Order: sequence, then structure tokens, then C-alpha cells
Amino acid sequence: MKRREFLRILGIGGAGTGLGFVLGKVTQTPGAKLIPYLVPPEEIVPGVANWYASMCAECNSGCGIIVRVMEGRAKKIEGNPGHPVSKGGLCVRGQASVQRLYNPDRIKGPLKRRGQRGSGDYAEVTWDEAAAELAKNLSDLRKSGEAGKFYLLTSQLHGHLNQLAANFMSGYGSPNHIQYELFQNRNLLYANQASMGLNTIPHYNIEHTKYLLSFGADFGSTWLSPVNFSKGYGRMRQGEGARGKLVQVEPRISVTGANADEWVPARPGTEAILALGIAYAMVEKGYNRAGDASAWRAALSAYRPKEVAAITDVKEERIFEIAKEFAQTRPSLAIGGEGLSSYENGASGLVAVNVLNHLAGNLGVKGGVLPNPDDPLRAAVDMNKRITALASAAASSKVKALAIYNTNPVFTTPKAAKLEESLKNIPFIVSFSSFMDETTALADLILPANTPLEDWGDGFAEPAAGAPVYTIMQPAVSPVFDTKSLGDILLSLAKSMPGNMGPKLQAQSFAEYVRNGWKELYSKNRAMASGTADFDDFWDKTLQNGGWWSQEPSRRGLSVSTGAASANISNKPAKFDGDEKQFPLYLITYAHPMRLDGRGANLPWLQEIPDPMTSVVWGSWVEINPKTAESLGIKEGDTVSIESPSGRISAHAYLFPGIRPDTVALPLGQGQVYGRYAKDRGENPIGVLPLVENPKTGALALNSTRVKVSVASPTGRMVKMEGSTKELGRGIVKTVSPEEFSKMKKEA
Amino acid sequence: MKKLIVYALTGVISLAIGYWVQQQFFSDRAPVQPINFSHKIHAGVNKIPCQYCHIYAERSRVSGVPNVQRCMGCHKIIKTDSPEIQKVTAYWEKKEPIPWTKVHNLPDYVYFPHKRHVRAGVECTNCHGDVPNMDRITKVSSLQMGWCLTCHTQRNVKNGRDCWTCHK
Amino acid sequence: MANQKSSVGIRGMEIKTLPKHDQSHISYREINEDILRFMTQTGPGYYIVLGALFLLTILLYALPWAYQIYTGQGVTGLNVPVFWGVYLVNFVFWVGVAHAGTLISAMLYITETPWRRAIARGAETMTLFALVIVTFFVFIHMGRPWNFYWSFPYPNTRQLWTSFQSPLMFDVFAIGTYFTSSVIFLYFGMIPDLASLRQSSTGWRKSLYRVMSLGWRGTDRQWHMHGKACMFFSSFIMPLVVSVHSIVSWDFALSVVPGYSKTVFAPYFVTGALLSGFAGVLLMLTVIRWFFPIMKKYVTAYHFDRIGIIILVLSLTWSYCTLMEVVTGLYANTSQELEHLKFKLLTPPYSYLFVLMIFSNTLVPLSLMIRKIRSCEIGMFFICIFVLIGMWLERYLIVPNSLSRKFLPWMWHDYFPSWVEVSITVGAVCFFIFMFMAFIKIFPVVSLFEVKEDAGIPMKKGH
Amino acid sequence: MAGIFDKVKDTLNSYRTPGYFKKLDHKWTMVVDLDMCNGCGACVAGCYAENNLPVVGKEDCGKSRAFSWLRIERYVDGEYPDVKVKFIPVMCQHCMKAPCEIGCPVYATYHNQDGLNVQVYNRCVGTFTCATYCTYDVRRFNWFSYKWPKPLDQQLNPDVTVREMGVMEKCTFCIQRITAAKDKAKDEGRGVKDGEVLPACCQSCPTNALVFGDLQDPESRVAKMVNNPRKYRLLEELNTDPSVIYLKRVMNDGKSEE
Amino acid sequence: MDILGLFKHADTMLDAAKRLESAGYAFTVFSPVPLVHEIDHAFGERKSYIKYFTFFGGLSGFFTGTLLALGTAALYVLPRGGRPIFFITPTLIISYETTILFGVGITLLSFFLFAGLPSFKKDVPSPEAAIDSFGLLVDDIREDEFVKLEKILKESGADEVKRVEEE
Repeated sequence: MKRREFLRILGIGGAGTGLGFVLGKVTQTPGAKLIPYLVPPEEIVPGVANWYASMCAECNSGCGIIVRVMEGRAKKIEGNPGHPVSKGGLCVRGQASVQRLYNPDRIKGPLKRRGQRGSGDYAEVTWDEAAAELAKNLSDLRKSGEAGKFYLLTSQLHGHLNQLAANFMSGYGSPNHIQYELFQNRNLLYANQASMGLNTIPHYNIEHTKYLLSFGADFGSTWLSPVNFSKGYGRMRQGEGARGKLVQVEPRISVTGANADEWVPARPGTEAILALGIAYAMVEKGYNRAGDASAWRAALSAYRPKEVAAITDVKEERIFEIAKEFAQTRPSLAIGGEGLSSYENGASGLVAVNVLNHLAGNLGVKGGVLPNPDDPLRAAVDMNKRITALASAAASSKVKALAIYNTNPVFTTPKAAKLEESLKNIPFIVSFSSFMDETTALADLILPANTPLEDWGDGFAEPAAGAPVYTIMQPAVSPVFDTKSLGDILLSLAKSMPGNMGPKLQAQSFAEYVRNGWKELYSKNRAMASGTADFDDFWDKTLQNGGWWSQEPSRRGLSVSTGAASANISNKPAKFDGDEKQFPLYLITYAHPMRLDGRGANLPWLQEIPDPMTSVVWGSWVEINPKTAESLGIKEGDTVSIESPSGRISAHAYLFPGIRPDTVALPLGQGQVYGRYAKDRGENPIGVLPLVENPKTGALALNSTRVKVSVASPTGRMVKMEGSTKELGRGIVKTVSPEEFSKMKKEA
Repeated sequence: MKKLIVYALTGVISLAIGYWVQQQFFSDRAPVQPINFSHKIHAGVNKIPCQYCHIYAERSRVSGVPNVQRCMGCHKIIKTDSPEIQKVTAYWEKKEPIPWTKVHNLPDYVYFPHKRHVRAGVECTNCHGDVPNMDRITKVSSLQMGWCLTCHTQRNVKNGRDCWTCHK
Repeated sequence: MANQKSSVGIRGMEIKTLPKHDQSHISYREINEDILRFMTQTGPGYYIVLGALFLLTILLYALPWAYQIYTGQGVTGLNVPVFWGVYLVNFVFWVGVAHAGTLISAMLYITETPWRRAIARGAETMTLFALVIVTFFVFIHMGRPWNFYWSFPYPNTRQLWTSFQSPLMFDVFAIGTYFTSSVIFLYFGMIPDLASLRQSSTGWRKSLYRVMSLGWRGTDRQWHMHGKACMFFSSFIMPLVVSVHSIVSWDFALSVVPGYSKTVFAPYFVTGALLSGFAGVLLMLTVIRWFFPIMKKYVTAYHFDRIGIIILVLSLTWSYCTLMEVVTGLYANTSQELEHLKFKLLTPPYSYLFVLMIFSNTLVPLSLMIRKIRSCEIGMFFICIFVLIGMWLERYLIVPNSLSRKFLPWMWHDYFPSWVEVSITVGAVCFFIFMFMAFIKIFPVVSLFEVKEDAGIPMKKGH
Repeated sequence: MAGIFDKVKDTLNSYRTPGYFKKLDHKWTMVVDLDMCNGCGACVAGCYAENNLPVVGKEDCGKSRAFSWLRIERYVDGEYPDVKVKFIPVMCQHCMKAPCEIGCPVYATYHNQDGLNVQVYNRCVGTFTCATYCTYDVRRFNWFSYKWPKPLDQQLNPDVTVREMGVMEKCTFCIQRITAAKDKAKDEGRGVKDGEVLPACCQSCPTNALVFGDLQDPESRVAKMVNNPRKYRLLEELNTDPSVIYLKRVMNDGKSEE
Repeated sequence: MDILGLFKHADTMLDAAKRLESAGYAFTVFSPVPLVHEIDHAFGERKSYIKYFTFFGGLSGFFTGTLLALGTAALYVLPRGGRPIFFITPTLIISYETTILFGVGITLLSFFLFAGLPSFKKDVPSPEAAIDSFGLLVDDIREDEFVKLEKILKESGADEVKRVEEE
């Protein structure tokens, strides 16, 4: 071999070896780090999950939940199997609340306004600075004797947080604690108070009923306590005894309506009249089990089925049929939901439903309406504390400072309320919101509060299960960001305030406050004490179980008098804004099953999980009957403009045969400005609503306008998950008729 | 022609040698740790049982790295003058955890519960090698799928060859 | 002999054909020189086209694929029920195009059809490169192409092999075997030619041919072995041709998806494959003849005439199969079949595609009945283009279209190819032409010794 | 000698047995009572939370690339006012004769001794065959590598892998929960009890429409429920032998069969 | 030293070959086209052993395919689709393909074996013999035989007779 050759081979060999070495180095996976705990936290075993019992705060039903926590991180939320409300189940919104905890759009620490109000220009500050600023503003106000000009605006608060807020406000010297959210059941509370003298919402015992007559109650997805009612619904259908029947009265099929055996599409705004027509039919035919027939006949004389049929667009025979079945099936139950109470005269419709239950003898019986014990920490809701009251006070500069927590009225009130403009008059606004939203954007100071999974709290489930249910909320994880509990903020604010704030704000922390509160309840309530050694023992068990509840039913008697009924009912259909010729279609707005009033819009799961009735994701739509659409020249997915006397929005058309041809429906909750998942998703339906309040309760009437619908220039695209909704005889969802089913059941 | 073949062969063979040398002697089979911790002294000379420090091995999927508090439990008193121990003390005082480098690293899709193996009576040394005689921890087993399967087959593990026994 | 008319047909239904193939006027040396000139005397235009094709391959094929590998299959238009889109269409289409080559060289070899000789090599080359494209499309359509080797059976540390139950595994073996056999067949047939060319060429060609001809000397014994081996190859490859596309059709037919689960698929696919294959070969010959008039000497109107008849026959067979597919679907009268057919035949834009397919695959080839069209280059060119488009559409109307209408109507979704898929499809054509054009400048695209055989063995006394 | 011969014979016989297993360890089965399902979607949310399903956003949802392993299909019959709406939750049916399993060339999907149709993510090369063959369209594909914006990633379940790009996935009947339950049972030296394993969907169902259990355990709830005369299986005519059993909806739609 | 006769026509070459044969010389025929039929006709049919190789190649391919499909299935038991582990239909398909693969492969190898390829030692004795002439080569002749052979070739019609020196 030649020398040159040898050298060349040597060179190649050397280069090859080096390259191989580098190749090995590059392809090797980098050594992961192994970081031990400095001091091991108690209870935590890496790789093993802990479960913490708590309470869901996504809506007001107060379901008990358990949170799966691994290495300090919340992984999954499930229904607490022992809890009498949720019974182990949990709805979509509850399960998605973990995404509220870990939402990338959360406000990560206290912020102070730097630029113009509403410009969104905020500077990060420390908690001490922010708390000092807040304390200074409030104490200045109080010193100048204008304590009453401080308003606290919160969502519906529960349990001890509610009590603390009340204590704080009274200690501070302001009567103005306004609790506002869109679905607050004010009408229901009012109707029950007015007709039955109840301070709480009773328990509708769907589980044991055999005939459920629902007036616009979407209890399977949004109304009151969907998980509890769904559990009941399942038992009603396939529990012991005969299969319960569900009749749904609503102009547009909701998720619950989709499951009904019969759908009664009454004309919007006339459901209350239909209920009273049924009541009259019952009395007339002598079906009624309670109440003096002649007195009721007199009280209901304006609701003869013949006239009712003309008003409601439901045939007379059908009214009699329903009346007969409702009265003769034992037990039966009538409920009135958002679909009924969202009219301008919503409360009277709910009274009508109570009348039905009274006449059929459903009050206080298993499978009917069961009374709930009173909330030990809350008196009746003050119907005069309304958002419009705040708006008018602010407009006339009677508000000097405003604190906002967990509610977004700018988004959920019609433009006519001029809330945004009025709030701008307030010199100092502080927000405790954990997320930037339309209302928080007006704040001068933001002190982000913990989300429910990081916080202490408690609640007295409403409607409970006909027996007391006290649920405790405990932090499952330590705060993800630099946030604090609202209770802690209020307590430390009270301490830093000069002057006496009263004796009830002495607790060191909100956790202690809650514990003390429970200690007081424990000392008062003998049922709580039974079976426990002392309070510490009770407290440990309570934290483990997620609360305390008993099986003991409330013994209160229920009835509706003719007087109370006549005072509240009317034979006029609910008023709809707009001329019938110019605006030919009724507009129904409803709580979206996932996003409710919009609070779930920034949780990606709730955007991506298809809406049960339309399968539309990441957007909003308007439901139109195909016949109406055809006459208007609208095709599925078209952008249409929806115009009312109060405004105009556009949405995509979804053609759905389950809606009256004279009605269109819009889901609430989309059209927000903030949040990476929530923004740019259609428009806010509240934009076309007039400001119509129930004069007695202050509840906003969501179904209060007529609209006209026309094809608009296309914007975006409606995305739905369904391909075709036609079965084409493929036997995908097989069915048996109820008759066959009862035959089957007998044979078995 | 011949020449080209010779060159190509030389290149390929030397590439393989280079790769092998890297894998065998310079890889992370025995990475340098932030503290020169010797298992030989602890487990070998002083005969401390494995699970004295790796406390979760019998209870959880992971065996657990001893927390710094546990180190300090002994080393507040023992050999406080050693420079390595002083490093531990420094971490403890700074309230910082020690950033150990992982030697036995499994991909995310592998489900390996220590618990099941410890309870089945598999010795730690079976997979981790003769740790009591290692100054610095060296990976002795390949931890490749075939290696796992061979053992599962030998021990006649129930469903030991089902994919979802070890994958997740 | 030259003026003797011949015809094929049954009972008076005669189709007039050209006189018998005769190449005796060409001398052996002339053949050598012609082919070498064809390979070496290349104008700059050729290189410009070649360079442009290379550039297009990079731009339309390599880069989009790299982008797809980096970003994920999401850049395609695939969606949940339609998991097989244009890539699988291309896969099946190119397997089809690959079919004519081997068939011409193998089946016609066994049946000793003389006119195959001049075009066999070109057709085989097409087969080879079509299979290269096919292989690439398999990897392109994979979700994790970097793990492609897991689909080959080999001993490994995971102790895990491959599932031989899978129709895709049949594909691996069928196409693997086809590829290997095609390479062997192509190379094997080229050995004497390379040896012959090496005598007349110079420079790098000479050394390349020297090495590649493996020292072929052309002795009697070698020729003898060559002939025998060629016979065996042909008889092996002929059933392989049938099996490959049958197996490809089983990728679909072995499922229960409406529109896929058809027993007619194996012959249907094989017929379609041959149809597109012959169209491809003819297209290739037409183009070569246009740009290299020298080839007119070897690829004559006679070839066009014969292949035209084959295409006609295949087109009619294919049309029958298509009819059967629709009719049996209608006869089955299940909701699944009816909806599938409704979607394919009556829903725009697919109804237009279907009409175009029938037009290009059935109506256009019917014109081949006319002899003038069979010998008209431009006519044949367009017929071939139509047939190729039609065959591509046929695969499109089977592969993604059936998946759009599966069992649960809730999951019905349409599919539209994305720009990446379109670009890669077009790029693959460029890549194919590039490879082909580069190949024919390096290796003889006409089989020398076979054309020499065609020209007749020179005898002093005559036959 | 005879012993070895018998063993070989037994092995060969078992290798010729359709489905291979003479007796499964468990036969996990889900019973869906369509009369109780109200279509609320809680099961879908449970599935998203438990199985690290990525959220793909509007554009990809529009291409039908949403990840829900479990979907609720809604079929609508009739015109106003006689509209009948029917919901049916569809997840992987864990067919005993699964068409998808024969499609996979690399054994990434197969049937295990629990009667489950399992998908091994890290083995998958992404040929799409299984999804194409699937008659229920329940398989989902990782079109991209999906990212969770911080700190949403803290929610990810460590018992389930985050799937890589290019990998097929589907409902597993929450196999990680089955594993955990078996693990616990083994620690306590007993068998898995009925009701101990609850996939996320069954756990969360607000109407108890979904019931899960071992069909081989005669005492289990599912074993009792499968005797229900309302029982049927989805697309049963395709002979895929699914492990999900539906109970017919009680409804007067004029279509009910005997 | 070898002698090569180049012929323009095949029949003259075959005549010359016959004369050489009768003169007792062993010769090699070079041709640019296969002359299999003609030579068979002139000298009788010859035997080829390739068919046996092809047959055994195919057979071994069949068994390899069967073994591969069934054996690997048995090595890691993963039941699929309710089918048996040993499932015959797909095994047959795989075996069919391997039969062809192996058959083709072994045939190629046997061709190389019998045709003596590759061998780079000897070239074609004259370039024309690979292009347009038929060559007749007689190996290892002595100087005195050359003239005799040249005469035979020339007489039978060789266009050119060449002396080929061994390398």
C-alpha cells in the first residue's frame, strides 16, 4: 500500500470516528433532571393521587365535588358520590372548572390602572401597594361621611362569604351590597314567596314523579340544579315503578325538551296562560285534588281552554288531555324554568305553575314539590337591590366607589341600561375578578381573587334535596398565581381601615372565619352534633366528606291560596317589543348549556364540546325553523342579521325543525371581548334586547323582543360537528314505544 | 474501484466505532452529579437499606429521591467537615433542592410502577446493578423493551407481554 | 408481406389493423449508433427542462413534504372519517401506471409478440420509476414516516414483528416483491445492451457500462442462460402483476366500508391499472417520438395501433366493471350503498367528476375503434391524457369519496385536498418525469438486442 | 415426551382458536341506557379531562378534527311540530371482532385479555388504516403536535401519555383506571369488585345512563343489565361484536321494532 | 493465443462452426443477438439447470413466507379482530409474494452462476462481436494451428480473421 493511500485511509477513519462520536452525542437523549422535595409535604406521595372534597362554584346549585390532586396539581374534578345534590355526577361546566383554575388568561397579580379607563393599560403592583391603595380610598370615603356611596357588586354569594360581605358592608356603613347575575332566580324566589310564602327555592322531586310537566325548564342542562335533576330524571325514566312521562312546553326544543315524550310548542309569552288553562280544565272536569273547586273556578274564569287555545296556539283537546293526565297520574309535578320566567311577566307564570301543583295536590308530597329548610346564613333576597339601581345611582354620581367581584354586568345587561357609561362616572372602581372582562376593564385597581379551587368557602345548596345540605369548599391546590382569597382581602381590608368595623371581622384569615362560622352552626344545630365527639372531630369529618347533610325533611306545609294566585296572574300574554309587521319573529334567548351566561366562554373545553342541540362549536348561531328560513331565503350557515327595535347583531343561521316557525332563538354567552378562547366568537345577543325588568323582582326579561331576520354579508363560518342528523333507517338509535315497554316490563 | 470500496468500508466501520465508543464510555450512563454522592459508602459500606432513602418504592410508581431534609437528618451530625456534605448543607441553607441528573430515564409512554416490582420481590440490584459497589451510579441495564420482556417472560408474569401492562 | 392486410375481430366485426411489423431495413450498427446518439447528443433544451423539473420537484414535492413532516399530517385536507385522501389515490394510481411495463415485457414475452421488443424497455423503466413514486407516497401518507421501518419484519430489540393479517403488510410484500422483480427484470434485460454499448461509447459511460455489464461477452452459453432465465422471470412476474393490484384493491375491499367492500374490486383494479398503465406507456412513447424523431424508426405507427386496440379492450372491460359496481350497489338496496352511490353519482362536485371519468375512460377510448385515430399521434396523445385523468378520478371517487359516507350519518364529512396535497401530487409527476428523463440519457431506453432480433438475424442465404 | 407433545398441541389449538383467548380475564362492557341519556355532554367533558384530549380550535373543528373520543350523536326526525330528537353517545365499541385490528400492520392495535381493543400509541406509525376500517368513526388522529398553553398543562393526567404527532388514538375505556383498580385489588389480594372501575364518562354521567363493568362477573350490574329486552348493539349487522350495549330509547316515533 | 473469426451473417458463422467441430476444435460463439434457436438447430438442444434453481427458489420462498407469517405471529401473541393467531388466508398471500420474490432472486443468482457473471477478466475479443458481427473464437491454439484455422474460417465465409493475444 502506498504511503499516500495509507494516510488517506487514516484520514477517513479518523473523520469517521469523530463523526460517529458526534452522532452518538447528538442522538442521545439529554439527561432529565430529578428534583427532590426540599421538605416533603405531608399527605403527598409522588405518583399517588389525593382527593379533596369541595364545592363547585360554576353555578349556584352548589354541587359537592371531589378534586383529584397529584403533586399539588388539580387533575380532574368529579361529583362527590356522597353528596345529596350531585350524587357523584357532575355537569360539563363543573368538570371544566379546572380550566378556570389553570386558565392562561388569568390575571396573574394585582394591577393598577396606568392609562385611560378602559384602555386596558395596567401596571403590575405588589399586594401591599394594592391593598394600601384600596384601604386609603375606602377610608377616605368613610371619613368624609360618604360610606353609603360605596357599592359592593358581586355575583350571588353563598354561605360565609356572603355573611362576611354583609358584615363588612355593615361595619363599613354602606347598605349597598348588590348581588347580580343573569340567572339569579329572582322571579322564582318572588313567585314562591308570593304564592306559598317560601323564602327558598323548594326541591322539585323529579326523581319520584311519574308525570313531569315542564314549562321551559331546561333542567337537564342549565336550570337550577341540573346535576341533581338529571340524576332524578334518570331515576324517573328507569327507576322503580312505572316510567315517568315528561311533557315540555316551550317554543324551542331545549336539551330537556329533546328528551320529552311530548313537546307542546306554545306561542312565546303565553305559557303562563296555558298553565292556567290547564288549571281551569282540571277544576272544570273535577280533577283537582286540593283547593276549593268553586273558588278556583271563579279565580280562573278568564282561562277557559277555548280562549286559551286561541291565545297559546295549543289545541283545546290537548289542554284537556294534559289536564287529565297531569291530575290523574300520581305523583305528578309541574315546573317552570327560565323559559317561563324570562318573560316580562315571568313571575306570574311561575305562580301559575304553583297553582297547577296545588290543584293537583303535588305540594309537599314525594314526587312533587318538597319544601327546603331555610338558609341559616341568608334572609330573603332584597328585590330592590338591582343592577339598574346601581346604574341610575352611578349615573347621578351617587356612587363614589365600587367594588366588583365575579360578575360581569356590562356584558349581561342591555345597552339601554347604559351601565358602562354610568360606571365611568364612578371615581374609584376596584375589581376582585380573576379574569379580565368587560366590567373589570373599567377598574382602577384589580386585586385578583382566588378561583374556587384555591379558596375556602361554603354554601347551602339551593335548591337542596328537600333536606339540609351544607357544603364546604376547601382549597384543593395552593394559588397558581399571585392571588388571594376574597375573604382574606376583605378581612385584612377591615383591619387596615381606621375606626371600628365591628366585632365580626376579627378572624385572622378567611379559613379561620369559615371554621368559626361552622363552629357556631355546630353549636346551634343538634343534628349536626350527633355522632361526633366534638367540633374538631366534626370538622375533620366535614372536610373529608365535603360538608354536612342530613336526611331529615323539612316539615313545612305548602299551599297556594286563590287570593295569592289571583293577585299575581294575568291573562295577557307577555309583551314583546317591536311591531308585529315590522319585526315578525319572536326572539328567545336562552342560557347556553356549556357557557351559561358567558362565564364559561373562556374555558376551551366548553368552546370545543359541541352544543347538544346544534353541535355548533366555537361560535354562536341563531336557530330558525327550516320553513321560515326558506321563506326568508336563508340557508344553513348563512350569516343573518337579527334586528330588533333595540339593536342589531349578526349570527349564523342554524336550521332546526324543533322551533316554532314564528320564533328564532339565540344562545347567550358568546361575543365577549376578553379572553383568548372567548373573543371573536360571534356577537352578544343581549345587544338586541330592550331593557325590560320585571317591576317586582328586577329580573331582566330575556325574551322580550320581536326581531326581523335577513341575510347579511357573510362573516366567518359556522362550525358544527354534525354531518347529517338523518338516521336514514339505519336503526342507529333504536326505540320501543311506551306501550311495548310497559309490556316488556310486565313480562320481566 | 477497489479503492473506493476500501474507503467506504473504512468510513462506515470507523463511524460505527466512534458511535460505539461514545455510547459506551462518554454517554449519560454515568453522568456527573451535582454532589459526588457515593452509593458505595451509603449502601455498601454502611449497609443502609435502599428503601430507607427511596421511601416511595413500595408505595408508588416512583421510588422517590430522598428529600434534602432527609439528607440533613443524618448529615447535621455526621461528617459535617467533608466538602461534599458542605455542598448539601449549602443547598439546605439556600432552601434549594438538589438538581440531580436522572440516570434511569424512561420515556413518557412507559408505565413502570416500582411498587409492583418491589412487591413481586424483584431485588433493586436486578435492574439497577450492583449499586452498593458503585461510587457514581451507572446505568447497567439497557431498559429497552426487549430487556423488560425477557425478564417478564422468565418470571412468567401474568399478562407480562401485554403492551398495556407497560405502556400507557 | 409488407402490404398484407391483417385484422382482428369476431364474425365480421373487423377492426382493421396495420400491416405486420417489419423492421428488417435497419442494420445492427445503425441501431447501436442511433441509441447512443439518442443518449449522448442532447441539446441544451433538454438540460433546461431537466433542471426545471428538478427545481419543480424540490419546490412542489420535497419542500411541501418536509413541511408536512415537520408540521404534521394536519396540513393535508384529511379529517376524521376521511383518513385516506389524495396520497392514497396517488398511491393506487401510480401502482396502476406501473402495471403496463411489466405486463408488456412479461406477458408479451411469453406469448412471443414481436412488437413488444422496441417498447418493452421504456415500459419497464416506467414501471420502476412509478414504483419509486409509489413507495414515496406510502411514506408521505404516514403519520410518523420516521418510523417507517417498523412496518418491515426484522429481528429487533422490541421482540415485536409485524402483523401479517394487515392488508398493508400484503402491500409491503407485494410492492416490495414487485419493485425488486422489476429492478431485476430491467437490469437483467439490460446486461447485453450495456455490454454492446460499452464497445461504442467512451469516457464515463464506458466505465459505467463496463462495470454494469458485469463482463457480459455475448457467448452462446450466456445467451442461452439469458433466454432461459428471462422465460422464468416472465412467468413469475405475470401472476405478480395481477396479484399486486389485487392486493392493493384489498386494502379497500377487506374493510366493511360501503363503497370499499366490493368483491369486484380485484379485477376492477387490475383492469384499471392496466388501462392507465398502457395509457401511460403510450403517452411516454408519443412524447419521445415528438422530441426525438430518431425514435420514429423504432416506435412505429404499428405500436400505436396495437396498444390502441389493447386500450380499447381494457376500457370496455373497465366500463363493464364500473357498471357492475354501480348496479350491484343499487341491487343491494341498503341505505349504506344507496347513500354512497348518491354521494358519488348525484352530489356535485362528485357527479361532475363521475361524468368526466366516464367520458374519459369509456367514451373517449371508444374512438379508438377508428383506425385513423389509432395511428394519429395527437389523437392518441389526448386519449392517453384523458384516460390517465379518468383513472385518477376513478381512484379519487373510490378512496376518499367512500369514506365521506360511512355508517353513522353524524360523522359524514366531506374532504377537499389542501394545497400541500395538490402540490405533492403535481410534484410527484415532475419527479417521475425527471427520473425518467435522467434515466433515458444514461441507459438505453430501447432494448438493443431485442430490436436487433426484430430487425432479423442476418443470413446470407435468407430464410 | 407426551407432555411436550400435548403442550405443543394445546398451543397450536389455542393459536387456531378464533379470538385466541379461551377465557378472558375480564370482559369489560359498557351499557348505555338511551332512555336515560339526556345528551347533556358531561361524559364528553369527563373524557377530555381524564384522557388529556387536546383542544384543536375552531378551524380544525371545522375540518372535523375534534378530539372527543366520546361524542353524542343527535338524530332528528320529523317536521315541526312532530319533531323527535334522539341522542346516542358513541365511543369506541371495543369490538371483539374489530375491523380496525386487522388493518394495523405494526400491531399498534390489538385485543387484549381483558376484552379491550387497545391502541399502543408509541407503536403507531400512522397509516390511518384502523380509522378507515372503523365502522363507528371513533378513532382520532394527532394531526399536529398539540400544545397546552401554560399553565393549562398542569391539568394533564400523568397516568395517560400526551400523544405524539402522527399517532392514532381512541377511547380506551379509561384503561388507566382499570389498571389502577387491578393494582389496588392485587395489593389487597382480591379480585376487582363491581363498580370499582368507572371510566370518566360513566363516573360523571348525571343521569347514570352509562354503566360499566365486567360481563364475566355474573353479579355485576352490567351482567344483569344485558338481559334487558331493550338491549341492542350499534350496527350489529356488521358482525363486529361490540362490547358496548345500548338499551333502546322508549319513545313513540312510529319506528320501534319488535 | 486465440483466433477469432468475424462473420457478418449468422448462417456462415454456423457453417464455420460446424466445420470447426468436425475438425475437432472447441470454439465459443459470440453474438450481439441471441442465436439460441439457430444453434440448437445446428448442434442439438442443450440442457439448462436454471429451472431447478427457480423451482427450489420458489419453494423455499413459499416456506419462508409461511414461516415468517406464522412464526413471528407465534413469537409475540397479539390477537387481532377475533381471528386466530395462525390465520391461513393472509399467510397464503404473504407466501405467494415471497414465492415470487425468492423465485426471481434465485433465478437471477443461478443465471449469474451459469452465465459466469460477473467476470471482468475477459472482454469481448473484438468490439464488433458485440455490435454487428458474429464471432467464432478458438482458444489456446498453437502458432502452427493458426494458419489452418484461418483457412477454415476464411473458406466458410469469415469477413475477418483476427489473432487475439491473451492479456
